[in-house]
Amino acid sequence: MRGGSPKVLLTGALLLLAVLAPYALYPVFLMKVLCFALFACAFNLLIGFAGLLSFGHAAFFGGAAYVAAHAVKEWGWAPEAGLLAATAAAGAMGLAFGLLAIRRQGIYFAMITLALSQMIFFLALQLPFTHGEDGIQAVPRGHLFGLFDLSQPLTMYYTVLAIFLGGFALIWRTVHSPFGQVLKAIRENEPRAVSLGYRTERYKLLAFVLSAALAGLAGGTKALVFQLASLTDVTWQMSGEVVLMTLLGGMGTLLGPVVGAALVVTLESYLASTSLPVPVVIGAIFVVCVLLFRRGIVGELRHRLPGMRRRRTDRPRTGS
Amino acid sequence: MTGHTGDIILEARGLTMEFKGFVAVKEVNLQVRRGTIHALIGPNGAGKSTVFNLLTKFLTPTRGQILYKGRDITAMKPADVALLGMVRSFQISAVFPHLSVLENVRVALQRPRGTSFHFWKSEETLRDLRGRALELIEAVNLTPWADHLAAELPYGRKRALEIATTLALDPEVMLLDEPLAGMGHEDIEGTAALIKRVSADRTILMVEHNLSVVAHLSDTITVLRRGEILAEGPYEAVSRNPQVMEAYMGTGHA
Amino acid sequence: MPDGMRTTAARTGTAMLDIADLHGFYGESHVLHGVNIDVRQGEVVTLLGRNGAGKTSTMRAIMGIMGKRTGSIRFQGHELIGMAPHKIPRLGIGYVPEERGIFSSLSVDENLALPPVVKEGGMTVPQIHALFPNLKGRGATQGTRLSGGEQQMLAIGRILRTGAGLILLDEPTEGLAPVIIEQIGVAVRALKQRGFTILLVEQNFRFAATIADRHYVMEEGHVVDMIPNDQLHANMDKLHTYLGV
Amino acid sequence: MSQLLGIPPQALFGQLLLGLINGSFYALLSLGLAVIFGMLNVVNMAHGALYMVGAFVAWLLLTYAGVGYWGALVLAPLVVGLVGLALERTLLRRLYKVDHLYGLLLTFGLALIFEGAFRHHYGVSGQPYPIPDLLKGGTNLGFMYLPTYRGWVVAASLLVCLGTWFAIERTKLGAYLRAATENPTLVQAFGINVPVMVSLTYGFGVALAGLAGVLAAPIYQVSPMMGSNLIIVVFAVVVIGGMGSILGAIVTGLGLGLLEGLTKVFYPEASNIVVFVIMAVVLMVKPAGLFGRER
Amino acid sequence: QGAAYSDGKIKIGILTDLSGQLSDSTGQGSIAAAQMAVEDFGGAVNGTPVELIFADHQNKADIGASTARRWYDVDQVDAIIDVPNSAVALAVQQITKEANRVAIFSSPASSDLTGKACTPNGLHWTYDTYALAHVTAEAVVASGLSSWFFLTSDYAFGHALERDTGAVVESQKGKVLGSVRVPANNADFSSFLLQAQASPAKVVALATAGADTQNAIKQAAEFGLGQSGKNIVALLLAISEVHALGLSATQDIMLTTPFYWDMDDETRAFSKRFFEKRKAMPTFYQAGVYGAVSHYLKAIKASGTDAAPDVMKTMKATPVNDFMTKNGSVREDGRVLRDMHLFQVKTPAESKAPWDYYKLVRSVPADRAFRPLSESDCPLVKKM
Ligand SMILES: Nc1ncnc2c1ncn2[C@@H]1O[C@H](COP(=O)(O)OP(=O)(O)OP(=O)(O)O)[C@@H](O)[C@H]1O
Ligand SMILES: Nc1ncnc2c1ncn2[C@@H]1O[C@H](COP(=O)(O)OP(=O)(O)OP(=O)(O)O)[C@@H](O)[C@H]1O
Ligand SMILES: [Mg+2]
Ligand SMILES: [Mg+2]
Repeated sequence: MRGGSPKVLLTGALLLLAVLAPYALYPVFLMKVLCFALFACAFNLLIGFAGLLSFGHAAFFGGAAYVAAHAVKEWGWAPEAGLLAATAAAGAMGLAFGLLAIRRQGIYFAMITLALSQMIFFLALQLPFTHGEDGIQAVPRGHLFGLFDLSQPLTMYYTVLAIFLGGFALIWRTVHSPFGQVLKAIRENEPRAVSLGYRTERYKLLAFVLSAALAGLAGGTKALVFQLASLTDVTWQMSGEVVLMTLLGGMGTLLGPVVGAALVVTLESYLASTSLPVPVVIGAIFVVCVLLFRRGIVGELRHRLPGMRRRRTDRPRTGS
Repeated sequence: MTGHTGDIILEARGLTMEFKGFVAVKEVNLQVRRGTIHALIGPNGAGKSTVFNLLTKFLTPTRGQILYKGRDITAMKPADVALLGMVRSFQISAVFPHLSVLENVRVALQRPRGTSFHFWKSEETLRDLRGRALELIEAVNLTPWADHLAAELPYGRKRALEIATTLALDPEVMLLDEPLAGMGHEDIEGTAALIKRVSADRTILMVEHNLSVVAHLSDTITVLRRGEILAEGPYEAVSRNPQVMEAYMGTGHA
Repeated sequence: MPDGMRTTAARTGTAMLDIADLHGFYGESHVLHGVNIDVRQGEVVTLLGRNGAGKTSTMRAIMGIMGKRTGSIRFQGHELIGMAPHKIPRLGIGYVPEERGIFSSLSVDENLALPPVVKEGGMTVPQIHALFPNLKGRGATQGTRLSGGEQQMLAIGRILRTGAGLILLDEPTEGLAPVIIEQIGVAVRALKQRGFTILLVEQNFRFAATIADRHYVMEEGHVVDMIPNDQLHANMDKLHTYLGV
Repeated sequence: MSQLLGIPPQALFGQLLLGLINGSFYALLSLGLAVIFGMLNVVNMAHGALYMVGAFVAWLLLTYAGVGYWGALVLAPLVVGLVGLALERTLLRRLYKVDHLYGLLLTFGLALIFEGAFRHHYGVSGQPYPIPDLLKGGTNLGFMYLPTYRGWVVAASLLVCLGTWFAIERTKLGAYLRAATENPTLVQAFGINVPVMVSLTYGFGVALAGLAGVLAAPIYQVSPMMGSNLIIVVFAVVVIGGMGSILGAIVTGLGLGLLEGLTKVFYPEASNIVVFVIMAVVLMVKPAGLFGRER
Repeated sequence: QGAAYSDGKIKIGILTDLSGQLSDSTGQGSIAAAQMAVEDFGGAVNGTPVELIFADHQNKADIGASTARRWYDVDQVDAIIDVPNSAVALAVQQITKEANRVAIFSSPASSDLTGKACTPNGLHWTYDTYALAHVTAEAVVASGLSSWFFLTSDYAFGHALERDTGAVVESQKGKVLGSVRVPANNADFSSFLLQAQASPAKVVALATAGADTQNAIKQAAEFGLGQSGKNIVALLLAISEVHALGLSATQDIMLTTPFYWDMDDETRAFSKRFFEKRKAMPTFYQAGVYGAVSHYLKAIKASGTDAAPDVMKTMKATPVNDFMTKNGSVREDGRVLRDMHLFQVKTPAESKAPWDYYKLVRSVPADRAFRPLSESDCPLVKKM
C-alpha cells in the first residue's frame, strides 16, 4: 500500500511478531487477545468511524458464541461453517438492532442498544439451547476444512490469527473505501451529508451490521478457542469492557483497539492472581482515560509523534 | 440544463411552519424562476432559514406544498431532494472538519457514482475524481489548502469550501444560506463573482444580509418579515418599498 | 486593523462604562478588533452598524458570555474582564438579548420573575404592567406563546425589575410593528428620566435618533465613528456609507 | 397448580399494590437520573452505585455510629449528595465541553470503582439492616398482608417525587433550573451562578439515589451489587419516559412497576424483560419517549 | 521418594471466586482452608514441597478455562481444587481431562459434573444439586411436611433443584401444589412470596442461590410467611449467608448441608482454628476444600507419583476420613459419598453464642443421599 516505507516496515514487523509470538507466549492467551482485539476493532468501526456508541455489543459477541458453539457441538458442523453461522447470526441481530436504534443519536443510541442487548441476555439465560448459566461446554474444535486439526494449539493459533487478520483487513478496507469516506463524512457532519444526497441512515445501518457481524466472528472464534459459550460474553459489563479496550487504545485509530484489547486482557489475567480488586482497577483506568487520555494510547502516540500524523482523518468526533 | 429561463422550477404554496404554536413561516407563496438568482432577505428571525429548511425538507411544513419542477416534493426525505438536484448550504458553516479539503469535495463528487456502499472497494477507486475536485477547489481559490483538514481553514475559506462542495454535485438548484457571512472583503467579491459565474446554467436561491451583493447579484428579491412575505420584486422596487425600509433596511434614508 | 478612534466627548465626564481596546473571539474567529466605547451615567448611547459589525458581540463581551476576550471593560471602577459571568449582572448591569431569550418552559410570570433583583429602585410588577399593558393578564401563558413584540416587552420588563442601573438593549425594535416601536421609545425615554443608563444596539437609526444622546458606529469589529445626536443631520451622508442604506 | 390459573380479583389487587411499591422505587431512581440528564446532559451510570452507597451509609451509620433509620434517612442522602457534589466539581465538570458520551463513560468507570471497592471491603453477602421499630409489622388488608414498611416506602417516595416535581415545576429555584436547561448562558447573564447550580443539581440527583438506597436497605440485603442490576431497568424507565422529563420519569416509573407486577403473576419468566420490550415498542412509535421532547 | 514427582514440586491451584457472588462463602476462606490442609500435612509429600497458588476466576467461564489451561500447560499445576460456579467448573472439568491432571470440585453444585460431564480426572467433593434435593425433600417430608410450593430461580440450577426435589416429594407421597419461576437477579420477591402465601402448601422451598436466596428470605420475614404457617426451606444456603442475614430473618428455615461447625469435637477444633484466621466460621464449601486437599495429598503420598491416573485410582480406592467426613468414599464416576444433614435455623432466643445457628433435624446416610449409579448418565459407568 502507499504510505511510505515506515508503515510497511511497521506492518511487516508486527506480522512477524504475530507469527512468532506463540513460541514465546502462551498460545491460549494470545488467542484470547486476538479474539478481543477483533471484537474491539469491530466495535471501533462503529464508534471511531461512524460516531455511534453502542453499549450493547456484547449481544453480538456473546450471541454469536452461542450460535457457533451450538452449531459445532449439537449439529456437528465443521468449524468454518460454525463461524460463518455465528457471523451471519450476529449480522442479522445487528440488522434488527440497527433498524430500531439507528434513527437515534448519541446517548439515546447507546441506551437503546444497551436495552436491546439486555433482551439478548435474558434470551441467553432462558432459551434451552444455551443451557442457562452453565453455558455450552465441551465444544469440539474439529478440523478446519476437514484438514487441519484445531485441537493442536498452534494450528488453532494460526487459524485465529488468520481470522483476526482477515477481519482486520476487512475493517481496514472498509475504512479506506468509498463507503468509509461517506461514513466519516456522516460522522463529521450528518446534516451536511444529508444535504449532499446521502441517505445517512442506510450507511449507518450498514456500518452497524458490519460491526455486529465482525463482533460475531470474534465471538464465534472465542467459542472455538475456549470450547465454550457462556453468559459472561452477553452481559452488559462485557459491552462496557469493549468500550474500555477501544477507549484505552484509541478510538478511531486502526491499531488502537488491538493495543487496548491486549492491555485489558493482560491486565485481567494478571489481576486474577493478585488480591487487587479487579473492577476497581478497571474502573480507575476508565476514569483516567476519559479525563486525561481521551485519544487513547495509539491516538496519543500519533498525536505526539509528528511523523505519524500525516493525515488525521480518523479522529473521533468530539464536541456536541 | 436546457430548460429555458422564465419557467418556475421551485414553488412553495401556502407554506406554513409552526413550532409548538409559534408560527415561524406563515402562508408563504414563493416562486423561483429557472435560471435566476433569487434572494431571500429579512430581519433576523423572519423565517428565512426556516423556509430554506422547509424547501430542502430538513423540516416538514405544518401546511402547504412544495413543488420542484412541477413535482410535489412535500413528503420527500432531504437526501432524496438532494438526489433530484436541489442542494443547499448551511448558515453555520457546514464542512466535514476532519476530512481534507480535497476529501470534502470528493465526498460530494463520489455520490453520483453509486459505489458509496462498496465497503470492499479501495479508496483508490476514487482517484480519478481528484482532477475534477481540484478544478472545483481552484474555482474557489482554495488550491493552496487542498491537502489541509477543513478544520484548519479560516472561517471565510470554509464558506468557500462549502460552495465548492455544493457545486460538486452539479445541482440544478442551489440554495445558499448566507454564503458570504463571515467573509472578508476580498473574499466577498471573489465569491460573489463565483456565484454569478456558476449561476449561468442553474438556479440559485440565497439568503444574504450583504445588501450590496444582493443588489448586484439578484434578479428577484423576496422580503420576509415575521414569517410572511412583505414584498417581492427586483432590488430597485423592493428597496424603495417603505415597508421594507421600515422592517429591514431602516427608514433613515427616506 | 486600525484602532477605533477614541471619543473625546466621553472623556470629560466620569464614564460609568469604559471599554478600551476590546478584542473578542468565537472559537477560532476573531470578531472584535479593538473596540473603544464610553458611556456616562444617565446617558442613552446607541451602537449602529450593519449586520455582523460586532454590536451584539460587544454586548456579550460586556456580560462575559463570549468565548474569549481581551482588553479592558470597566464598570463603575470594576474591571469586568476576568470576572465570573454571574457576578457581572450583580454589579447592576441588565441585558436584554437580541433573540430576547424568553424561556419556553416558563410561564410569562415566571419569565418576568426570573432575573434576581440586584439593586434597590427597580420597577415593581404593576409598574411594568403599566408600562407594557400587553403583558397584563397574560401571566399564566407559556413564555414563547407571546407574539414577538410582547416577548420583546417581556424581555425588557424583566430586566427593569432587577434595578440594574445600566441596561444593554440589543435591537429592541427588531421585527416589531411601528406602534410597538413607538411604545418602546416612550419606555426608553421614561427610563432615562428615572436615571437609568442605556446602551442600545439599533439597526433602525431613525428610531435611535429619537432617543439617543450619542451614536457609535461599528464596522467589522471596531468603532469607526462617534456622532452626537445633535450632529446627526450634518453627518447623514457619512452614515449612509457606514450603514449601506 | 390450579390456583395460579384463575387468579381471584383480590390477589390481583395485592399484586398491583406490590407493583406500585416497586414502581415508586423506579420513580425515585429515575427521577434523579432525569434531573441529572435534564440539567447536565449526563447519563449518570453511577446512579445505581450511589443508590448502593446510600444503603451502605445507612448501615455504616447504624453499625459504627449508632445512628438509626430516621437519622440515616436524612444523613445518608446528604453524604451521597456531597459525594456527588465532589464528583461533579472534580471530574464531571471537565467533560462538559466534549461529547456527552464521555460523561456516560466516566460515570460507568465510577460505578465500577464504587461497587468494586465496597465489594472488596464488605464482601458480597451483604449486610442486614433491620426495619425500624416504628414500621415493623403489617396490616392484613383482607386480600393481602401489607407490611407497614412497604406502605411507608410508597408514601415516602411518592412524597419525595411530588415534592421534587413541585420544586422544579412550581418554584423560583425550579424556574432557574428549567431556564438554565434551555439557555444556561443567558441565565448566567442574569447573575445566577449556573456552574454552582449544576453542581447542586447533580448532588441533589444522586442524593435522591441515596435516599432510595436508605429506603431499600430494610427490604433488600445491603450489598455492593444491589444497584448494578436495578440500574439497567431504571435506564429503560427513563428512556421510555423521555430523557430529562421529570413527570415522565415519575409516571413511567409507577406505570412500569405496575406492568411488571402483572407480568410477575401471569408470566413471571418474562418479568425481567417486559420493560425492555415496552421500551422497544415505545421507541418505535415515539422515538423521544412518552413524555420527551424531540431534541 | 521425591524423584517420582514430575517437576520436583507438588503444585495445587485453588481456582475460586475472590470478587463475585460466591467470594464470601468460598474465596479467601477456601484458600485459607487449603493452606491449613497443606500445613497439617507438613508442607511436603515424601520430601517434595507442596506449593499452593490461587486465582480469581471472576465467575467467568473463559477466565476460569484459560487460567486452568495456563496452570496446566505453563505452571505445571498438578491439581485444581474448589471452583465455585458450575459453568466454570464444567469448563475446568473438560480441560483437566485433556491435560490429564486432577480436578477436585468442592464448591460447584451441578450434578452434571459426575453425570453426563463426568471424566476420569474429576472428583465432585462436597455436595451436589441432586443430594440437596433428595436429602431435603426426604427429610422434610419425613418430618410431616408434605405439601410444597417452589420459588425457583429461572435458570438451569433452579430448574434442576425443583425437578429433583419435586420428584422425591411426590415419590414420598407428598404433593407439589405450585411453583413460580423467578427471573435471575430479581431483587424483589414480594410478588412471588404473595403467590406462595396464597397457596395452601405448608412448605415454601427456595430453589435459588446467592443474593436471590438472601433477598427472598429477608422479604419472606417481612411479609410474615413464617407467622402464616409456612415452613421455609432453603435448598442451598451457606452459614455465611445465615450470618449475614441474621437470625431474626432466618429463624426456623430448614436447610441441608454436609457440614456445620458445631457437630462434634473434631469439627469444632477445625472451625476454631479456621475462625482464628478468618474471623468467621467455615462454610461447608471451605471445609470441603480442606478435605479435598488432604485427600489429594494422602493419595499422592500413597501412590508415590503425581501422575493423574494413578492418583485418581488411589483416591477412589481410599476411604475419605477427615474432621467433617466419616466413612466417605469416592465412586467410580468421581462422586464423593458422604452423610448429609438437615438443619433448622435457631430462633434468636435459642441461639446461645455467636455463630450458634443450627439445630440438627435429621441426618441422611451417604448411600441414600447421592444419586445412585444406576441412574447415572456418566459415560464412565458401565451399565449392565
Ligand atoms: N426548531 C424551532 N423551534 C421553535 N422555533 C423555531 C425553531 N426554528 C426556528 N424557530 C423560530 O422561527 C423563527 C424563524 O427562524 P429562522 O431561523 O427561519 O429565521 P431567519 O430569518 O433565518 O433568521 P436569521 O437571519 O437570523 O438566520 C424564529 O423566531 C425562530 O425562533
Ligand atoms: N456564536 C458565534 N460563533 C461564531 N461567530 C459568531 C458567533 N456569533 C456571531 N458571530 C460572528 O461575529 C460577527 C459579529 O456578530 P454580531 O452578532 O456581534 O454582529 P451584530 O453587529 O450584532 O449583527 P446583527 O445586526 O446581525 O445583530 C459576525 O461576523 C458573526 O457572524
Ligand atoms: Mg446583533
Ligand atoms: Mg509436579
